[in-house]
Amino acid sequence: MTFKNPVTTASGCFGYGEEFKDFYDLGLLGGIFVKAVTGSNREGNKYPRMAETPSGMLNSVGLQNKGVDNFCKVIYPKIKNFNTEIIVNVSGSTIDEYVMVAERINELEGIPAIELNISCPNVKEGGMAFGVVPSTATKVTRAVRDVYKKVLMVKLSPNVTSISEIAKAVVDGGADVLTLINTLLGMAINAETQRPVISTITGGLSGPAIKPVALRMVWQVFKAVKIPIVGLGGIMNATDAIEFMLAGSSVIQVGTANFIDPMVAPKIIEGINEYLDRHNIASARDIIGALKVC
Amino acid sequence: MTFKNPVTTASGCFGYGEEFKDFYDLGLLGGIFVKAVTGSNREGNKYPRMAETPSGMLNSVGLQNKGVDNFCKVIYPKIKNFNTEIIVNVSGSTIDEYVMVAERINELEGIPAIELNISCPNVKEGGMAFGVVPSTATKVTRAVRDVYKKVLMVKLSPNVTSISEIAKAVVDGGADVLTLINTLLGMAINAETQRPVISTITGGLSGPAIKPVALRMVWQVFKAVKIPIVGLGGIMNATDAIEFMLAGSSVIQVGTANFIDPMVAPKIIEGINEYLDRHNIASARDIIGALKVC
Amino acid sequence: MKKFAHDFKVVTNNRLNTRHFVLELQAALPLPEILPGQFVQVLVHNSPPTFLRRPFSIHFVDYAKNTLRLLVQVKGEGSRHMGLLQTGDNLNLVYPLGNAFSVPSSNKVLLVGGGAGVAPLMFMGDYLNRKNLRPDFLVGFRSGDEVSQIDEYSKYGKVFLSTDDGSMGEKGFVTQHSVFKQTPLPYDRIYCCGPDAMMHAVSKLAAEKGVPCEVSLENFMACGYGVCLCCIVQTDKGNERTCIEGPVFDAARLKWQSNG
Amino acid sequence: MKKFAHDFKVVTNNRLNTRHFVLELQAALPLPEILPGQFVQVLVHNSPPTFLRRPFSIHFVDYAKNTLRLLVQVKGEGSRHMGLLQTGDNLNLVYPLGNAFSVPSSNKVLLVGGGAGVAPLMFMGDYLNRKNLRPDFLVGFRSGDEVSQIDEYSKYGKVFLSTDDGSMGEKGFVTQHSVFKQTPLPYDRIYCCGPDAMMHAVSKLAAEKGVPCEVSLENFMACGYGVCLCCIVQTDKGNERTCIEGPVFDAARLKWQSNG
Ligand SMILES: Cc1cc2nc3c(=O)[nH]c(=O)nc-3n(C[C@H](O)[C@H](O)[C@H](O)COP(=O)(O)OP(=O)(O)OC[C@H]3O[C@@H](n4cnc5c(N)ncnc54)[C@H](O)[C@@H]3O)c2cc1C
Ligand SMILES: Cc1cc2nc3c(=O)[nH]c(=O)nc-3n(C[C@H](O)[C@H](O)[C@H](O)COP(=O)(O)OP(=O)(O)OC[C@H]3O[C@@H](n4cnc5c(N)ncnc54)[C@H](O)[C@@H]3O)c2cc1C
Ligand SMILES: Cc1cc2nc3c(=O)[nH]c(=O)nc-3n(C[C@H](O)[C@H](O)[C@H](O)COP(=O)(O)O)c2cc1C
Ligand SMILES: Cc1cc2nc3c(=O)[nH]c(=O)nc-3n(C[C@H](O)[C@H](O)[C@H](O)COP(=O)(O)O)c2cc1C
Ligand code: FES
Ligand code: FES
Repeated sequence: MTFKNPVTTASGCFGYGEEFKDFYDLGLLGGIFVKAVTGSNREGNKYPRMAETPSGMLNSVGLQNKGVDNFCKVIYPKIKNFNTEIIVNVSGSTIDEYVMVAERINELEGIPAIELNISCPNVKEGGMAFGVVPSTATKVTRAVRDVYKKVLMVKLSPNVTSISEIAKAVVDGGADVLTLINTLLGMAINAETQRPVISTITGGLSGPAIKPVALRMVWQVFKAVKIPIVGLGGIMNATDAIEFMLAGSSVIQVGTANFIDPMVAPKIIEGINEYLDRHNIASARDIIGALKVC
Repeated sequence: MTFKNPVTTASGCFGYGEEFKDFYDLGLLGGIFVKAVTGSNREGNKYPRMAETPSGMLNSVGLQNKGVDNFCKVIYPKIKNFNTEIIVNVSGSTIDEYVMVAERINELEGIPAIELNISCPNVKEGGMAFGVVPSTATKVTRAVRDVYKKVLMVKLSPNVTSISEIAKAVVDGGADVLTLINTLLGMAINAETQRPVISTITGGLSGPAIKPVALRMVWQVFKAVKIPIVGLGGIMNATDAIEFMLAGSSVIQVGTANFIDPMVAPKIIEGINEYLDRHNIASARDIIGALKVC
Repeated sequence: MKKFAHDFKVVTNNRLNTRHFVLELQAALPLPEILPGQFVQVLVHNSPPTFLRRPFSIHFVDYAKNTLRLLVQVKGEGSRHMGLLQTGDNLNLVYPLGNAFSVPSSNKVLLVGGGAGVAPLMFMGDYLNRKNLRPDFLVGFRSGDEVSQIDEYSKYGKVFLSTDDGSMGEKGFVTQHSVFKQTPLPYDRIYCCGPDAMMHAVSKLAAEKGVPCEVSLENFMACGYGVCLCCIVQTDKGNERTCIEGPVFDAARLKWQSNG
Repeated sequence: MKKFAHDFKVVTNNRLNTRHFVLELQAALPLPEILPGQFVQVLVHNSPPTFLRRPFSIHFVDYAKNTLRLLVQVKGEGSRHMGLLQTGDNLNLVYPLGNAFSVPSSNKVLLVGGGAGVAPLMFMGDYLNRKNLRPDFLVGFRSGDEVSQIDEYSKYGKVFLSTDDGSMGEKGFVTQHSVFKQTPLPYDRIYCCGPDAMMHAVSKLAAEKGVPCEVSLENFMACGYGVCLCCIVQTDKGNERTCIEGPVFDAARLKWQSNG
């Protein structure tokens, strides 16, 4: 599959795209990674689900969604004709659930790829548990690979000792593309009430605060594996996006930044083009992994 | 050992304390964790060693110091009579080096404790390598425990899948106190020059950006082990310090904040006292681990 | 409905009292249609601790001057910083967001507000007047020195006043005001905005008296336009988004206990 | 030497040209003794991308007015934000930091500066005048429209001027200026501050001509007061801290190639 440009939007930060039609033409985007889809309806975690932190935020949404059946029947028909690539973020609590969802999405003609979310820190079972141990990461990837015939992306958790080890395990499982990073596990406390700010105590940290960690992981994985990388984590502007591409990302995702500026994704597309012009670089492809280290 | 108050300063962010005598009376502090000391002289990493990041910074100093012999003969006599606790941050590349340094520091009467740094991300061998694998974490702790007779603190790396597993491993090795966290491994890129900002490509992320991760780890470890915790990571003011105490820290360290405001540590001491007064809490001890989670 | 992210110019910043101020903001392009109950997401520039936008109800819309107003209570860094804005400064808003109060079919309407929660009621009063309806207002404040803009509200309808300490109007919470002592309540609908506890109390009272009640919630928000799922409230339909399905909800549909 | 972290009040903010401005800042308490070559660490309030302080040389000290001046070139967010400061605004400084230029024993002194690197030379000129010494200045700018404050420098000594494009003074870099064509060089000591490449070139030339040279480095700093070890420069003694052992170094002691 190809993207018309390297700028896409991150799962959980862009809904199913529909809300952003009120702001701009979605056809401008390279692609949209829609909100996590699970086997059946999930109410998600209790309110409050977020906390603001220095240059970032914690969330604990907990995969709220109406399930894959609803996705296929209600949501898919509304979004399949967006003039951009739609990738479904597939989540679950068991390998069977991941497989079941992937099988159903496999049938949808308008969806060229799935992004296997083995890195959600905000659900009790499943999610991140799969993504932090190499053997289970391989196992769930392989199980989905067996049933999913199109492009299989796997989204990695940064909450690990060695991201390249996990990346290799997922490549062993048959992934075509790696997405990194999901959120860092964090916590916020209200000193006045002496209580955690979010209902689940801990949640996922996103935003510019995590950019240095994300860039480092993209770089480490870029050196460790040969498949393409979708990079994200704190991208707020074109400069950030370019840094992720230099570190080895073929495509980038914009997540939390959508909350600060709903127009940010088109602005990043423009900014990358200006950068390429200014540096006399023919194509965005030419800066992928082009970091000069000596 | 006891501290006159819970506010101390973090290793690598306060030199040997001397520079801060130009700003305030060091006797105000609960304690000072001095810069890492290694077996012999280290020149550290090449310039540039730092990058500014959103709400934080990367550093890659690489344990520059003149070695333990110089510490004992030249530095110790100058600092031993500071009217506050002086704790030495002990680093090394091999277990033998850690042991050798600890043995030498053990002889210094005015030093009540060492902080074993098994978490420095900025040196090639040793440092963090010891701190991210439970078995080696136990091993180095035990080796030092055998020769060090006073209070043994061990400083943990946040770059791990399970901080509580590492914490338990270090407790097994005989640690008396745990310090957490050291820096998160990160990276910064200059998009214009297409080069890494710091000479070592990756470095250690500190400052408010990492506070949510640090708080989460303190809380997880507080629930997992029974020994006292020294908490740090992005503490900029009294509210942050109180959050770390609520999460389970008996003592807190102020690191990067010293660079933004050299007067910050005394201000935090004052702010904690105001908080305790305002909430009618008799002693700072009463808020340690007092987070209300139901 | 089309939404925008635009810079507005501060026309005036009027301090009402130590904790409240009103910003009048002018748009560069003609304002779209805005409904009472809707809100904006404010980008607090240059305040280092303020990463996310801050939601504020639309306090008033003046299409002739192409301005809208926000009534802001100083809570933390974001609102404090907004209080420092001066004439001519820029402020970026995402707007108009959320649903709106329903349009009542009769004159017999009570608008209940507490503290900064009165914000959307001014706009609602003006809106109802334009539809030839005159509501009653019941507004509560902490104490007399926070009472403000009563003359303004009076333009749009009769105003009942209460303060917690009794220093102006009737003493006590709005739910203790004599307006609510009437049986039956002479209203066909109540619209309420204020602190959670107040909205809960008002909606309970309204239910007891058999009067439909709408409340405007102030749940914490990340995006404000429906994509993050952080602002959810439990209703009879499960989790709904305060920023899209709300902020105005039929009080009878809410499961209050679980809300924060 | 005692150091302080204090709020200063902006007295004036004078734009010199599109890229440079001079801030005059007044202390609330009497200024301590400050030496030419020393610097301050500026806290850039309310600029979200600016986390660390920013180091700036002390451009001038006026003990009578209890003020000091900074000459600032706009580079990134921090300096841009400082350019927006207005009379009466506060700016927090940590000061005085670093060592200082040596005090020469003769009149035959050349102060060489390029761009914003001229900053400490004004203070040095004044300082030398008070010691009854009159230095020569050699100042280089990108082009004529960036040349500024020549009258000021002229008060303290003779001024030679060069611009890269030749639009004012001699054309070329300072090292190409006719001052340096003299043999032997009529100076006992050269003091230099500016871009790294310029300082390197000047120090090489000075070495060739056998004239001692001091340079003021602008290494990136986190703390500015000796504790972070981020600002190091390789010298004949190993790694030294630019903020404590410097910023002024005897050029002959530096290992240039490794510096950045
Ligand atoms: C739809 C809507 C309309 C609103 N209309 C108005 C209005 O018209 N006028 C008005 O004054 N206010 C209004 N508010 C409230 C307003 O948005 C907040 O007061 C404002 O965001 C506070 O920002 P701050 O930076 O000043 O304070 P902050 O420092 O952000 O917070 C103040 C307090 O709230 C707590 N807090 C903040 N975020 C969270 C969270 N995610 N979880 C738990 N606790 C948290 C903090 O701990 C702190 O005690 C409205 C809110 C909503 C959702
Ligand atoms: C002792 C001393 C005295 C100085 N005196 C003066 C003076 O009198 N006048 C003056 O105008 N300037 C002076 N400077 C330089 C001044 O400190 C910088 O120009 C200023 O800090 C830039 O801040 P900024 O936020 O505007 O730019 P930034 O956005 O911080 O940076 C501008 C550029 O520098 C690069 N950069 C920043 N930090 C790093 C880093 N750690 N590693 C690699 N690249 C980096 C960025 O990539 C960017 O291209 C002095 C510096 C020192 C150390
Ligand atoms: C509110 C919120 C909800 C999210 N939901 C999902 C999700 O459903 N699936 C997923 O893979 N990632 C989810 N994420 C993670 C983001 O896709 C992204 O990996 C992370 O936020 C880091 O990128 P950012 O810093 O650009 O936001 C969510 C993030 C946020 C902030
Ligand atoms: C410049 C710098 C140097 C550091 N050097 C050391 C060190 O020598 N030994 C050590 O254990 N930690 C070192 N650290 C880590 C800090 O002690 C601390 O663990 C970390 O910065 C997180 O705390 P903070 O966010 O409050 O700075 C260093 C940190 C910085 C920023
Ligand atoms: S605030 Fe994001 S969905 Fe409501
Ligand atoms: S800047 Fe910290 S030691 Fe020099």
